[in-house]
Amino acid sequence: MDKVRASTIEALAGLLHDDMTIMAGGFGLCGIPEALIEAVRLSGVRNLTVISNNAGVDGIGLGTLLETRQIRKMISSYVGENKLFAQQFLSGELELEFNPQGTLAERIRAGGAGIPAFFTKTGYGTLIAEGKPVQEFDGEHYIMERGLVADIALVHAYMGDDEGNLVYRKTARNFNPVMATAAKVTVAEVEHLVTAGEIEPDRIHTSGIFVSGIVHAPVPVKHIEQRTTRKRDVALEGAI
Amino acid sequence: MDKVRASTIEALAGLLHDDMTIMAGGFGLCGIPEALIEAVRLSGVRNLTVISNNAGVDGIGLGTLLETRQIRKMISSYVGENKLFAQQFLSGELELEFNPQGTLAERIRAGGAGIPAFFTKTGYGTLIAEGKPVQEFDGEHYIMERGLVADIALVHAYMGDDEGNLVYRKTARNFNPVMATAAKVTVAEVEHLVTAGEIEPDRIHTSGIFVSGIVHAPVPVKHIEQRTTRKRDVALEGAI
Amino acid sequence: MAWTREQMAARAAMELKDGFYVNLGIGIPTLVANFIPKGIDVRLQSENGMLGMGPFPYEGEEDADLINAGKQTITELPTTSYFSSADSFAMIRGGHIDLSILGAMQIASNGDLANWMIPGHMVKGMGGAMDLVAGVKRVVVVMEHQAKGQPKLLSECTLPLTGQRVADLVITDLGVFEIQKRGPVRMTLTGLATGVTVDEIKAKTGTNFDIDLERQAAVA
Amino acid sequence: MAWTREQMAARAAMELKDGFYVNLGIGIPTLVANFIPKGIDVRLQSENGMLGMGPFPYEGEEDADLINAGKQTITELPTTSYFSSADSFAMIRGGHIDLSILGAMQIASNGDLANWMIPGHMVKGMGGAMDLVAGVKRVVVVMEHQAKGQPKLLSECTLPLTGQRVADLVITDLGVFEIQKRGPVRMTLTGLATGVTVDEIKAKTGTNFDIDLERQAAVA
Repeated sequence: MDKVRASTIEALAGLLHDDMTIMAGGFGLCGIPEALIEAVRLSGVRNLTVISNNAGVDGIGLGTLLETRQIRKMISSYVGENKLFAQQFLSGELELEFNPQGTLAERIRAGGAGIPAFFTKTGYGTLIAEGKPVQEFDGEHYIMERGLVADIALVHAYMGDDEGNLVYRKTARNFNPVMATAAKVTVAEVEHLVTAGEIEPDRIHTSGIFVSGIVHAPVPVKHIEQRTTRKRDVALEGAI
Repeated sequence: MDKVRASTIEALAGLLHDDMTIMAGGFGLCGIPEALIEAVRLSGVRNLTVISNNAGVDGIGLGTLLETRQIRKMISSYVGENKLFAQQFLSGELELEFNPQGTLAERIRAGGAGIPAFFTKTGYGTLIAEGKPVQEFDGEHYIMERGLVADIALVHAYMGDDEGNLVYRKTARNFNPVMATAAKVTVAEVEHLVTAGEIEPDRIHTSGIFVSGIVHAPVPVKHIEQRTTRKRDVALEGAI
Repeated sequence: MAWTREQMAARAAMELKDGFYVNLGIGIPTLVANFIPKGIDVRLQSENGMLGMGPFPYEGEEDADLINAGKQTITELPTTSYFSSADSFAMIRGGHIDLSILGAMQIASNGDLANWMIPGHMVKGMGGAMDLVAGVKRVVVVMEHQAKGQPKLLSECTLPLTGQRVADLVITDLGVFEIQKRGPVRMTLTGLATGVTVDEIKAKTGTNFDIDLERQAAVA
Repeated sequence: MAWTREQMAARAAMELKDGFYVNLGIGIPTLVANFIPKGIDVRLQSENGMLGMGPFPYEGEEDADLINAGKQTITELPTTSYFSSADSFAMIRGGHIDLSILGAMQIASNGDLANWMIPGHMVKGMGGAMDLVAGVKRVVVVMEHQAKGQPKLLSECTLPLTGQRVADLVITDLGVFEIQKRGPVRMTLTGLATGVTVDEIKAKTGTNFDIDLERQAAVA
C-alpha cells in the first residue's frame, strides 16, 4: 500500500476544504502535528472546526491558525495559553465548545468505534449537562454524550512505517491514537519513517488501517511550555 | 508494591467465593489463564457466572470447571467446542447468555471505563435486541447495551513485572486487556516475570493499576485447536 | 453447471479492490485468499485481534499464540499488527473494514441475513458475525443456492436474523445477486454460473428478483 | 495560626495509603508529593497518559515528550507506563484511581465542588477536573479557607459546578472538614490548624457544620 507522501503539503493535497472539521492530536504542545498544521495554514482553508484538547500557544501549533483566522470553532477542554484565542473569543469571532477532557477523549473514541452515544457520570449536575439526556443506572445519574467524528485527523507519532502503523513516545501519545480512528481520513507525521516489518507487531499503537497518508517530518525543535527542573546534588553526584 | 504471588493458589487465596462472577481471558484456547482456572477448580467454589468468549474444550480451560459443575452460567459469544457444555445446557443445568463478540468486548471495556451503557448497531432487529432500548441517531437504529463488570478477572499475559504491568503476545492478547480493567480484582498469570523497569513503558499493554496479583506460570503445553499448515516447497527451499 | 466452491471463491475475489481491508469468514470465504487478483493488494483482518494475516504456517512452525478467528494456526507478515478484541471490534463497528465475505443459511431479498441459529438445535453462538454484518462497509455472502433442496434466498428469512438489511451481494453456486439495502427492497440477478439458466434459478429461489445480466462479470 | 501551603500539603499527604494510585492537581496538591510518609508507597497518575510519575528532571535532561497534566517537564520511573488520553480517562472514570487531591474555588456542605469557571471572566476550560471528581474513588480538596475575605465553604456554591456532591474531605489553612456525599447533607469539622479556634472558623465559613474534633489527626 502506497501511503508515504513526500511532504506535508502533498500529504494533505485534495483533502482540505473550507468549513471542514479537523481533529488535531496533542496535549498542550506535546505530540502536536505541528508540520501538518503548518501545511493547513499554507493551504489557506477557512472556517474550520477544530477538535483538539488545547489550542496551541501564540505562534505555535493551532495558535498559527488563529493568527490567520482560519478557525471558526474550537472543541476543546482547556484553552487560553493563548492571548489571541481570548481576544477572538471575546470579540465573538471564535466559537468555543468546552468538553471535559475525558468526555472529549471518550467521544472521539466512540466516534471511531461506531458508538453514536454513551453515558457518563462526568459533568452530571453541571453546565455541561444542559440539554443532554439524563438517565439513572443502578441508582446513579449519568448524562448521554455523543460520538465525535471529523473529516480529517492530523496526528503526530514518533515512528511509523509505510503501512501506516504508528508508535508514539511517552506522553506525546495522548489524543493521537483515538483521533487516528475517528476521522474519514487520517494523516500522520512521524519523526522516524521505517519499512513495514521493522516495528514489532505487538508494540504498534495505531494499526495502519486507520492511516491513509504518512509523511516523514523530523521535528527540529520540540517545544516545552513549563520547563521545570530540580537541582542536581553535586556532592552526591561526585560520590557516585 | 507487593503484587507477586508464589503460586496460583496463593494468588487467588481469599478472593474466591461461591456465586461470584469471574471473567476469564482468551479466545478459544489461545491466551487463556489456564493455570488460574485450574486453581479455581481446586478451590471448589461453585455456582459461578463466567464471562468468557468461549467455554474451553473438554478437559481444557473452562471445560474443566464444567466437569466439576462449578459453573452455573456462561456469558459468551461462541461455545460448543465442548460436548459437556451441550449436555449441561440441554439438561438445564447450565445457563447461557449469548453476546455478539464485539458487543461482549465493548460491554467489558465499558464496565472498566465507568460507562454504564452505550449504543451499538450490532444486533439491531435480531433476537439479541429483545428487551433492549432502541434509539435512532442520524437516521440509523441502535440498541442500548450495558457495561459489564466482574468480581474477579483472570488474565494470561506473555510477560509481566512486579508492578503488575503486562505485555501480551500476538493473538493471545484478545480479551485479556479489557477484562483486566473490568473487575474488582484482577489476577494475572505470566509466562515471564520480570522486575519493574525491564519492560519499556511505551510497550506496556496493561498498566499495573489494573492488576492486584501476579503469578509466574510458565506454560508447559500451549494448546492448538485447529492445526493448519502448508507444505514446504522443498525444491524452492533447496534453491534458496 | 453450477460453480464449484473454488469458482464461487474466485467470483467473490473479484469484489476485492486494491487497498481494501477485508475480513473473511470461515468456509468458502477463507478460500477467497487463494484467488486474490494480480495487482490487488489487500490486508486481511482477523477479528480475534490481528490485521495483516498471513498464510498457514509450514509444518512444525505453528505458534499457538497466533491463530485466526476460526482458531486455525496462521502466520504474520511484515504488515501485521495486533490489538485487543475491544480494539478489533471498534475497528469493525466503526466502519473501518471495507469488505466482509461470509457464509449464510438464509438471505432475504431485503438483505436480511441469517447464519447463526436454527431453533430446536444446539446453538453455538453468533461469535463475531453480528458485529461484522452491522459494521463492515460492504457485506458479500457466499453460499450454496439451496440447502437440502430448499431455497436459501427467500422473500423473508424464517431463521432468526444475524442482521437486518445487511447483505450487499450474494454469490451462490448458480449466480450472483445484488441487494439494495436502503430504501425500497430490490434484489437483482446480475450474473449466472456457466450453463445455468434464469429459469433454473427462478425455480430454486424463494423470492422474486429483478434481472440485469448486463452487469455480469466474467468468471474464469 | 493558619497552616502554610506546605502544612496543608503535609496534612493532605496523610490521606495517602500504601499502595494507592493518586492523581494530584496543580498548585498545593502538587506539593503533596514532597510529603509522602515513610513506608507509604504510592503511584502518581497524570491524566495526559502516564502512571508512575517521577520528579522534575535535572537541568538539561528535560524531555519535551514527557510532561504532566500541568504541562511541566517530569521524569519516568521503573514503574512507569504510558497510555492514550482515552485509556487514561477510562482509568479515571472507571474508578481505578484511589485518590484525587485538587484545589477548588468553592465547596458546598453537600460536597458540591466549583473550580473551573467564574461567569464574566474568560474561561479557560475544565480540563480533566470534571472527570476526576466524578470518577475517582475519594476526592480531597486543598484550598485557602477564604478568598479576598469571602468564605469558600458555603451552604451552596454560587459558581458553576465542576461536580455535584463529589468532595469527601476539605483541607483549608484553618482546618479539616469531612463531607458525607451520599444521603443527608453533613459536613463535619474534624481538625483545626494549630492555634485556630472553632469560633474563628465559624466566622469565616459560609455554612453550618458539625464538629467532631476527636477525629483530628496530628499534623507536624
